[in-house]
Amino acid sequence: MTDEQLTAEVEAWLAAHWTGAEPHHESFGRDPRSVWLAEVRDAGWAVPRWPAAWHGRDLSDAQGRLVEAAFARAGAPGAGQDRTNLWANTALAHATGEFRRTIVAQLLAGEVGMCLLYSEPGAGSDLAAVRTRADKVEGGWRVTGQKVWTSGAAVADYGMLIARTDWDVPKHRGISFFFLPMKQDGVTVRPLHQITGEAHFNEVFIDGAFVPEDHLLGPLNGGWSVLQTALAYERSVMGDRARGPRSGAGGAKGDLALLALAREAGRLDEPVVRQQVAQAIAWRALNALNTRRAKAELAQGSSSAIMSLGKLAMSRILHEEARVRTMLLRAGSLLEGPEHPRAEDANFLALNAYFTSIGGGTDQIQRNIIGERVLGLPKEPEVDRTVPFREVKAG
Amino acid sequence: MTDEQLTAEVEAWLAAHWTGAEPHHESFGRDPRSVWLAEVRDAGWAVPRWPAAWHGRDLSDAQGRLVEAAFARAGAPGAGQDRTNLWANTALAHATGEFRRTIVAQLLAGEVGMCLLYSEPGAGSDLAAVRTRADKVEGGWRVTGQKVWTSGAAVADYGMLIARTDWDVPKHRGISFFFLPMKQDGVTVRPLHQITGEAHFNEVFIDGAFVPEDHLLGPLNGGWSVLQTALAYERSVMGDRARGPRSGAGGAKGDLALLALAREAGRLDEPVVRQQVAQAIAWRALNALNTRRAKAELAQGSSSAIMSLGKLAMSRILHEEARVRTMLLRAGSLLEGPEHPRAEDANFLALNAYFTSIGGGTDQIQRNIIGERVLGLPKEPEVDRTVPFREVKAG
Amino acid sequence: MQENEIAALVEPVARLLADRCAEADVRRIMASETGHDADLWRALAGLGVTGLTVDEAAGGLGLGAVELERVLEVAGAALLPAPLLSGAVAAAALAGTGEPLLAALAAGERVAAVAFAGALDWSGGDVRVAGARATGTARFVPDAAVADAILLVTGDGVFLSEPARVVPLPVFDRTRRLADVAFDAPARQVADAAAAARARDVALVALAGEQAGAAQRLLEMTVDYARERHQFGRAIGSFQAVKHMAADLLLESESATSAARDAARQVDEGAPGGEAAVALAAFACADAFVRVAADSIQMHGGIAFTWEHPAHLYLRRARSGAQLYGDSDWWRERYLSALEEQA
Amino acid sequence: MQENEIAALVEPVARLLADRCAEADVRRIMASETGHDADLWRALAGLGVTGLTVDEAAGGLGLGAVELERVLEVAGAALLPAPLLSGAVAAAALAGTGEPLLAALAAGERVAAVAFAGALDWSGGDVRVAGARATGTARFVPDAAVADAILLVTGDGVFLSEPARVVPLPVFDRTRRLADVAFDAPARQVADAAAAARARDVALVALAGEQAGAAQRLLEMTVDYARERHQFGRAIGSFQAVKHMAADLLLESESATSAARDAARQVDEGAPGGEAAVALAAFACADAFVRVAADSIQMHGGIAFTWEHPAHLYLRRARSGAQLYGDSDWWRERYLSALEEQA
Repeated sequence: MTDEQLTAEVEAWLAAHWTGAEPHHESFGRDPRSVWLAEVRDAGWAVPRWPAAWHGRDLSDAQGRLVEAAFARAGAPGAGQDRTNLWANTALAHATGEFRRTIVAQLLAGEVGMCLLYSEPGAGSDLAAVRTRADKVEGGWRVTGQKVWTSGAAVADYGMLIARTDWDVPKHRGISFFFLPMKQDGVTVRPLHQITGEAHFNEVFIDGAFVPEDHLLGPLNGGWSVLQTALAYERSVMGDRARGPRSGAGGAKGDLALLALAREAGRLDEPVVRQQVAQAIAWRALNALNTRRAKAELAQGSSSAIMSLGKLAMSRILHEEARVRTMLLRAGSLLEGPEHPRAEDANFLALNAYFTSIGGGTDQIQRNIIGERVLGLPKEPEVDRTVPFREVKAG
Repeated sequence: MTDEQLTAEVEAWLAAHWTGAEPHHESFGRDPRSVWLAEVRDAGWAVPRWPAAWHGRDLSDAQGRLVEAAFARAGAPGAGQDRTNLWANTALAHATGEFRRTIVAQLLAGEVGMCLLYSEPGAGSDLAAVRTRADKVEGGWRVTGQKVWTSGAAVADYGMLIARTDWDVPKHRGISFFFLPMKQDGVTVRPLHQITGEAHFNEVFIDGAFVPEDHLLGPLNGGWSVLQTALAYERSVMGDRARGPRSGAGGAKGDLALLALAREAGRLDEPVVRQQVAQAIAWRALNALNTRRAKAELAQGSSSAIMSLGKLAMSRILHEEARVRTMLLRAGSLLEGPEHPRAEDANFLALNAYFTSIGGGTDQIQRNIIGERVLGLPKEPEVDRTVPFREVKAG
Repeated sequence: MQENEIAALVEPVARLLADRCAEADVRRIMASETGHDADLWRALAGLGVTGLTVDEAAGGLGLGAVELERVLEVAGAALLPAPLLSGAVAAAALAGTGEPLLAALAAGERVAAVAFAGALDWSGGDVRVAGARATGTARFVPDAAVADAILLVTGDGVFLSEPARVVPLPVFDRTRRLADVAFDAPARQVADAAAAARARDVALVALAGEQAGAAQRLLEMTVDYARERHQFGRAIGSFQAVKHMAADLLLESESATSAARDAARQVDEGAPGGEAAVALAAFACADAFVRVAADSIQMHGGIAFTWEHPAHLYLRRARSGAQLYGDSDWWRERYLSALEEQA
Repeated sequence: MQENEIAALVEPVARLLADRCAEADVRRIMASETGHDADLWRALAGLGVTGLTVDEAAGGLGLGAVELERVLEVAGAALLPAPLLSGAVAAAALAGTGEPLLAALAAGERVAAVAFAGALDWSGGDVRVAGARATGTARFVPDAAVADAILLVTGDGVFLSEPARVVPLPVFDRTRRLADVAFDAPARQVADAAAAARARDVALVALAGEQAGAAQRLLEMTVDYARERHQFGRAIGSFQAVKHMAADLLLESESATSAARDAARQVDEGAPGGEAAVALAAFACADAFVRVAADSIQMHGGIAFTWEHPAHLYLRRARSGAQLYGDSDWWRERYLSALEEQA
């Protein structure tokens, strides 16, 4: 099929099915979005690069992008989940049997809510140190432990869980990866209040919750490599997840917000202010140029070292922008609340910058990754690499 | 003896012996400074806190300071070497027998020149990794290896040397400490040109040089602890050794040099300049306040955590001052040479700042020391601590 | 005072705060409407702390900036939410005046707030005192909403005037409440310009002391955590990334302590370099505390990104203190000006 | 040019420099009286490099800032001591004029230097062109002492004038010789203000490319050393203190590279955001190279404190480049002004 033919087919299908919104009218009792996503899935557009046996069309990556582009032009959601749907990709790659067939179909239609059960109070930077245990019982496992930094746990049907299934081998080798049913006794979800006062995350307390046999993904005790695949998806989008001002009253958007704020504060004529505003804007601009160059290099088929720098760069940008905003406001930054949106922004951003510099691996871990994987510097001696996990100091 | 009596005795002795200069007229054939220092030594003032059997007077530390103060008032050198003479203190503490008696007396009179033979091309931060070897022979040892960053090697009579005497034990346990006679075949001294173009240091090539039996200090293979004592002396003075501008044309001296330079450059009215000059001056001022507080705390008998911070602080100060100087001069800093003393200063200081941030232990090593010894943070895993040195990767 | 006397003065305050101003207490007071705990205040008064710098004739301890600074290091370490700094500044402003307010301050029976205005205003207010009348609004006045009396301190002197309106503000750092204070009433001058200048210096030294003390405490807490928290089979403090941050922060917090103490000494001695020393302490302590607070969160990792962890309380205090009495750029500029005058 | 064409252009230059401009060659040329190696220059001419941006009509390759920047990355990496940048700027200034000098530049037979003056002066000179006569002194002109012709580039246009005096200066970075050039002779205008502005942009982009390339190379050298040098039984690059510095420097050097290449593209396209892009490259590349050079010495330790080690040659180049065509504060200011005009 030529590119033109493919695009024509997608456009024809969309013209026949997409009314410009999800199909509210015909969806009594079902989530209208899921109804639409199921249609997309069944037509093969949800995962065009996947095999036909798995809702796909066996298209090349470039052709998949044509499908996505056609959907984007129409404003229709649901295409290209083979590139973006963490849950479905993980399930396809690692689930087995009937559960695999069911869950993949459900995930592509958005019929089940998901959350991540990775981090624990004692296992943050060092995920391989998880102490949540999954003990073998008849027909499955009983899980006990505590997870933190979970988004969406309160509404999730399943959690992607890492838990320890063997305590007598080194830490990376005794972990298994499960789809834990969340809606059962033994799973308690509590809001976790962040430094900003908001509660975007949860703590999840797991006390003897049951996971059926076939909800194990990958081999028993082979969970670490499943996790690595899943984390790779997450990292690739982390740079984009940093949030802007809470108030939404930032004036000019994007790169020039600081310029506008300095003008508004009547301080744009101060040389000291101008230097700092210029440097902060420059860092954001440089990161954008890096990203553009990385994408161009990737498009030419050469791997790019630059891609890994985005999160570290963004961390510096966000902390520095918050600092400059505070400097601009001076005593005005003492306030907070909706009546003081500029102060609210500066303070919120100063606190929330840690979401980027700590979340998803601290800046320090990120520098390790850049140093080791990009620059090829040797790893540190790993004291716990070969020790049975029981004997490792953790927490 | 009361403090008053002691001071009176020192003053009387000085009145009788010190003519306001070292005794040129009566010293044919001998270094006049040594003649004077020998007199001071023989009178017991060189090392007043040491035992009488070792040229001293068994005085307390406080009384020793009275002796030093009286000498300082008179402008006479040579007193208080029990506090300041690295070589003599090391020899007294660790040498033995007749050699101890001879060398201590000579060192107090400044009759022998000394140098340090510690660092090697492969052992900088990690001094315990020295590969210079001392092999046992009849009557002593034969030494072979290479040393770097040696001052005064060309005129020295002895070098304080660490060399490996056992290769089959972990690295700290196979090192011995020697007084190596420098004026022999087998010792070759070459100037080592620094980044600034100057040559304050030497490389020393040692090829089968002989050290007599009794020139071993401390036990055989016990050199590491001798070295630690010797290094403690050095560290305590390191902060003071940072050098100022080469040209000597710095205008105002000390803390306010940058202020004067900014005024001279006609830039003292620029707010951006003022902020940077103020911050650089502040760092120097804060370090001075820290030092003063540390001394006060030590004087009250409590140990001070602050003392260890001086070298790290000075490193930042020197790099930052060089940066500010450069910023002040702008294109003027492109030049060098005696006709351009301001540029010469800025460039020299920018290069020479590494003397402080690398020399005597890099800033990174210094942060380890502060973190571990002052803050009590645990050490890193030491991969080579228990391995025979032969098997250690070094260099 | 000698160092051992200072230690004897500070120690019971530290003990009281450990007992009555623990993190749970700070959070309770933060969450209260006024941000003020009258019981805690009485307990501080019982130790003489509320009268630390009040004239002995008025029942105070008659101590100087040196002692005040040391007590405020302890208060800062505990994030004490109480009008201690305001009271000490008021006492300095009223020193030797025999005003009856002094005795009430020493006894802890009344609470004072201080509004800097005119030439001493850093915060964009517009209060004027002219013809024995005060008009205009002083902005961001600490403790004004719980104060029984508000002193106006301007470049010309110290004044007492009944405020027309005190408007509590929603503040980022809820351990230090601020209010806008509007004046439109007769103002009585109670002290001269020299007293006003001294009150300004005392305010800065006191704030610097709080910041230095808070930085020390937070660094200790962080180092303790780095010793105990294990990741990758090792205490995180054994990693250079964490260890080296701690070393750098020690330099910051010790430098802040040195600066605050030196400024206090110079204020008491009325030394010629005093203005530079006060300016230096103002920006060095503010900057050091902000950096220690910011880096401490990073060193803790995720746990310090939670509301439940105290690190953000310190960051809030640090950010607010750095703007309360003029920002660091302003004080760096003043520092250089003072050095120019000396040179 | 497409990326693969650029690679084909750059590769032989890189090979030539690896062969003829190794560290020993740089040191030899540094130590020579003129700082110029005519043989090396001829070899570069043989590859067409001296005519890279010269019009095709005059025998050059007629390429743009994009290609020039990439070649200068390679030149910067090798610390090439040759009047390449000056020649390229001269070619830009003379583009389309048909001046006979162009052909001589392309062939490598003559060497040109460029003195920025008037509105384009960053270095405190006082050259004026009025009444078809140039007077005054241009300061810190690169390559002037070995140049056969010196172009005067002012806000009004491009001029040719016979210099009255060329005074070589003792320079900190001996890989780039500078001279003061005094004028007092008739000046002939050869191009307009637009050409002058473009020459200015080309100069900045070329310098930025040099800096980005040098930063990349030095970082590679430093990372190699950190992999190989062992202390405490481990490669020093396994210590976080070293590893994390390397990661931060990679961000600096990659950002510099992105900035230089983007500015080159915008100069060629005459895009509306061009002025901001050039200003951004000017300070971002200068600052990045200075930081990479400074931290690289620290990462090496003692060995890089020796004259024999090449690290200081890069630091000298970095410090000098950061002042040659206006300093970073100046360009940050220009960057913000350009953004204001866009906003």
